[in-house]
Amino acid sequence: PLPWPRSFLLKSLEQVRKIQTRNSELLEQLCATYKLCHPEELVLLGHSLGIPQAPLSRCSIQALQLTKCLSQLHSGLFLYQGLLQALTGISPELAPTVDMLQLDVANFATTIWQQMESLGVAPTVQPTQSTLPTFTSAFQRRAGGVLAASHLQSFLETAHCTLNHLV
Amino acid sequence: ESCGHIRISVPVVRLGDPVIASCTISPNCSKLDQESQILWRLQDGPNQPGDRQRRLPDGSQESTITLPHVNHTKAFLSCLVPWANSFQVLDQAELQAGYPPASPSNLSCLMYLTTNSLVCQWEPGPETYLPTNFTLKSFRSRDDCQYQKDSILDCVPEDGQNTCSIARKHLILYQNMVIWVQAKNMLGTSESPKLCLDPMDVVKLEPPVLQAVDISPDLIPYQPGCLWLSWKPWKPGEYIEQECELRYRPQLRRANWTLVSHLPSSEDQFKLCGLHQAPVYTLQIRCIRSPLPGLWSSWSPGLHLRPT
Amino acid sequence: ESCGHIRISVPVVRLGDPVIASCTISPNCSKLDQESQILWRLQDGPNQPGDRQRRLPDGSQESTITLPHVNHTKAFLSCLVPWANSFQVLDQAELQAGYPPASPSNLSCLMYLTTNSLVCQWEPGPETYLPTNFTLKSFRSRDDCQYQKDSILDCVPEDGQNTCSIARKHLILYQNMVIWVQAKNMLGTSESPKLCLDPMDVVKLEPPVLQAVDISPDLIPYQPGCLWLSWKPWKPGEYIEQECELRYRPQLRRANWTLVSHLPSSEDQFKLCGLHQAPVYTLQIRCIRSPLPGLWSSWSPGLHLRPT
Repeated sequence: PLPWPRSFLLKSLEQVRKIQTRNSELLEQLCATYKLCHPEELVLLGHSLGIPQAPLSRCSIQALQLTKCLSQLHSGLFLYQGLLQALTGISPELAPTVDMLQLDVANFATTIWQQMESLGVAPTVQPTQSTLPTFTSAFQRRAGGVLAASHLQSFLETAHCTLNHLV
Repeated sequence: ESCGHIRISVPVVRLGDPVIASCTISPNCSKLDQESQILWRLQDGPNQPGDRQRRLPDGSQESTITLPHVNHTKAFLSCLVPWANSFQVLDQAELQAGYPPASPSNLSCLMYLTTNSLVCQWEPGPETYLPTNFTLKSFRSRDDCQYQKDSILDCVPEDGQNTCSIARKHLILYQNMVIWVQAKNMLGTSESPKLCLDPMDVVKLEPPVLQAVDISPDLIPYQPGCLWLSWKPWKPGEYIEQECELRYRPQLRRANWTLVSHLPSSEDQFKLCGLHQAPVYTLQIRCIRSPLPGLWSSWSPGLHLRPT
Repeated sequence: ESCGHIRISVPVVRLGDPVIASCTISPNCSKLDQESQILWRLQDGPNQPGDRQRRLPDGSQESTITLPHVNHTKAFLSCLVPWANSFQVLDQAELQAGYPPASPSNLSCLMYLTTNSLVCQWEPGPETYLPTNFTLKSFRSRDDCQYQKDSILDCVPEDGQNTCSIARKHLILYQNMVIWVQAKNMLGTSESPKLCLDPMDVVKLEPPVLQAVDISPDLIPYQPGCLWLSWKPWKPGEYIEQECELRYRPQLRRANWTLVSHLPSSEDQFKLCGLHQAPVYTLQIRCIRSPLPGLWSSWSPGLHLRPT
């Protein structure tokens, strides 16, 4: 498959860094405000709430498949944009960070989608959001947010490695 | 369905009061070892067991804990269980502590003719540590403010401000209105004493502009130690009948003011003589609505003049 | 039913253009002497008769006047009749004159990372003397800005401002968008040339903070005429890969800058030597997004240091 153009790689790397910076701000705020500082302590809750984790298997350096990696990147970003939706309305203090994060994630998904279109590998129809977990308490919504943000952070870590490897 | 659920006696308590919380783990929470000890964590404090843990008839485990004195104004209480070599947070409750609002005090209002609004301010009283809403309430009354003629108007101050501005369209000038402040939070409600006032009786009047008048010698024979002054009432309040006061003193250390009272609010040529104590005198004027009730304006800025 | 009625050819004309107006007095206007001469008055000018007055088939009287050159940007034209020993104004029309808007020029935009908004400004062009609305229009496009992907967004500036701020939620970063300004008044519409830009390519970058680094002599052997510097990228833009430039000069009259290019955006210990011309040197740094396109930040404030 066609190699990814350098400007796409550089822009994507910048977007990854931008989202990582804001995402760690969000995790810090969730820790400072709600004392939810250890995502590993919420694994059980995550299972019961059904918080999904987006796969990036086709982007790992060892098993890199460019086209499939692009579509995994796009679907993952699309999923996290939806999951972050769960965080809106948690508190006025968090809202600005969450809103900006969602926009940055959505814009990065657009960059990926446009690249897929340029390479002629974009599906004809944009993906639709799968059913998102529902939260029955403020705590569940906060815990869901911490899990979504920490999954997003590791998702971005992998993406950063791949993009760095390719640039 | 999530495994654990916290219930608290009261989510908002007075600072220092106790709180009792219970955390229940449902039996159908498959992933958990049903016999595990339920632990509690306040904020990011140590994990500590509850006062008592028991199995309920339906098979669920329930731990109860009493926090004798809540001294965080805002804190998160988590319920955990050991899991693998870490812990799992099952639920988290938000605790708030503070005080019910004291009665707001020193309520006072001024009518501003420039903005045509009645601005009231008050002292909120001691910190309550809880989100507390202040509302300036008012209704139109008859002369003695004994009974309510209109519906109550709520004036909600901007965030955190202890002042509120009632717009002209909500005011009926020359009629008495009853005004007070209500403070409300999760622990209670309080009200300030009620004011009974007509907005026009609390007009914030500005002083006239005091000016020296040059009297040409050929008009009036020269007289040493005299000054001629003129003043006009402040434009926005010129329809208000006022009475004014002039004060003057020589520019000397520890000089006292001399007061001239019951002056009209407009004067083209006011003669002041007997000013021999110093080369320069400082003069100021202020006015008050009169004979109708009103508030003194501030003194005008000092005018420094050389008597003849 | 009012007695007189004015009709104008065009209520808004170009300055200097003519205007034709007619005033008709209906026959059933009882109080008026049907034969009276209809008069005209522009603003508070003299009453003057029309060019022509005639009786219409339905019995009403019609006077017509041509104002050859309207040179008031805003004026009132009244239609009167003599009455008793005065005049009666029967109707009045508002006349406006000015110019159609020229194309707004020098449209430029900057993306502010602190407010997360794209702020564009432009020059409105010469005064039109008419209420003129400026609207900043934009739509998302693909790489070459040839065709429109989204609906057009209208950004309406605050009154009289020639700048408008597009909020983050309306922006798709890293995608090209087409931006232009439209000016519209009663006499016409004009548009600025279109810009095609990705907001991230016009980020308003701030320079790093340049600092001196104290190097303890036992760590690094003493070297005369040297300085150690450190800098970190501006926090809001730290995710942007940048390249920086340092300039320095001795504090002497007419000293020239020396430039050090292609520096990284973050440096803990940067050694600068050969500084023997003066006891104190002034240093500044600026950065630009690189290798992706961007704009130079301003120079950092001057740092005045004493070389070893």
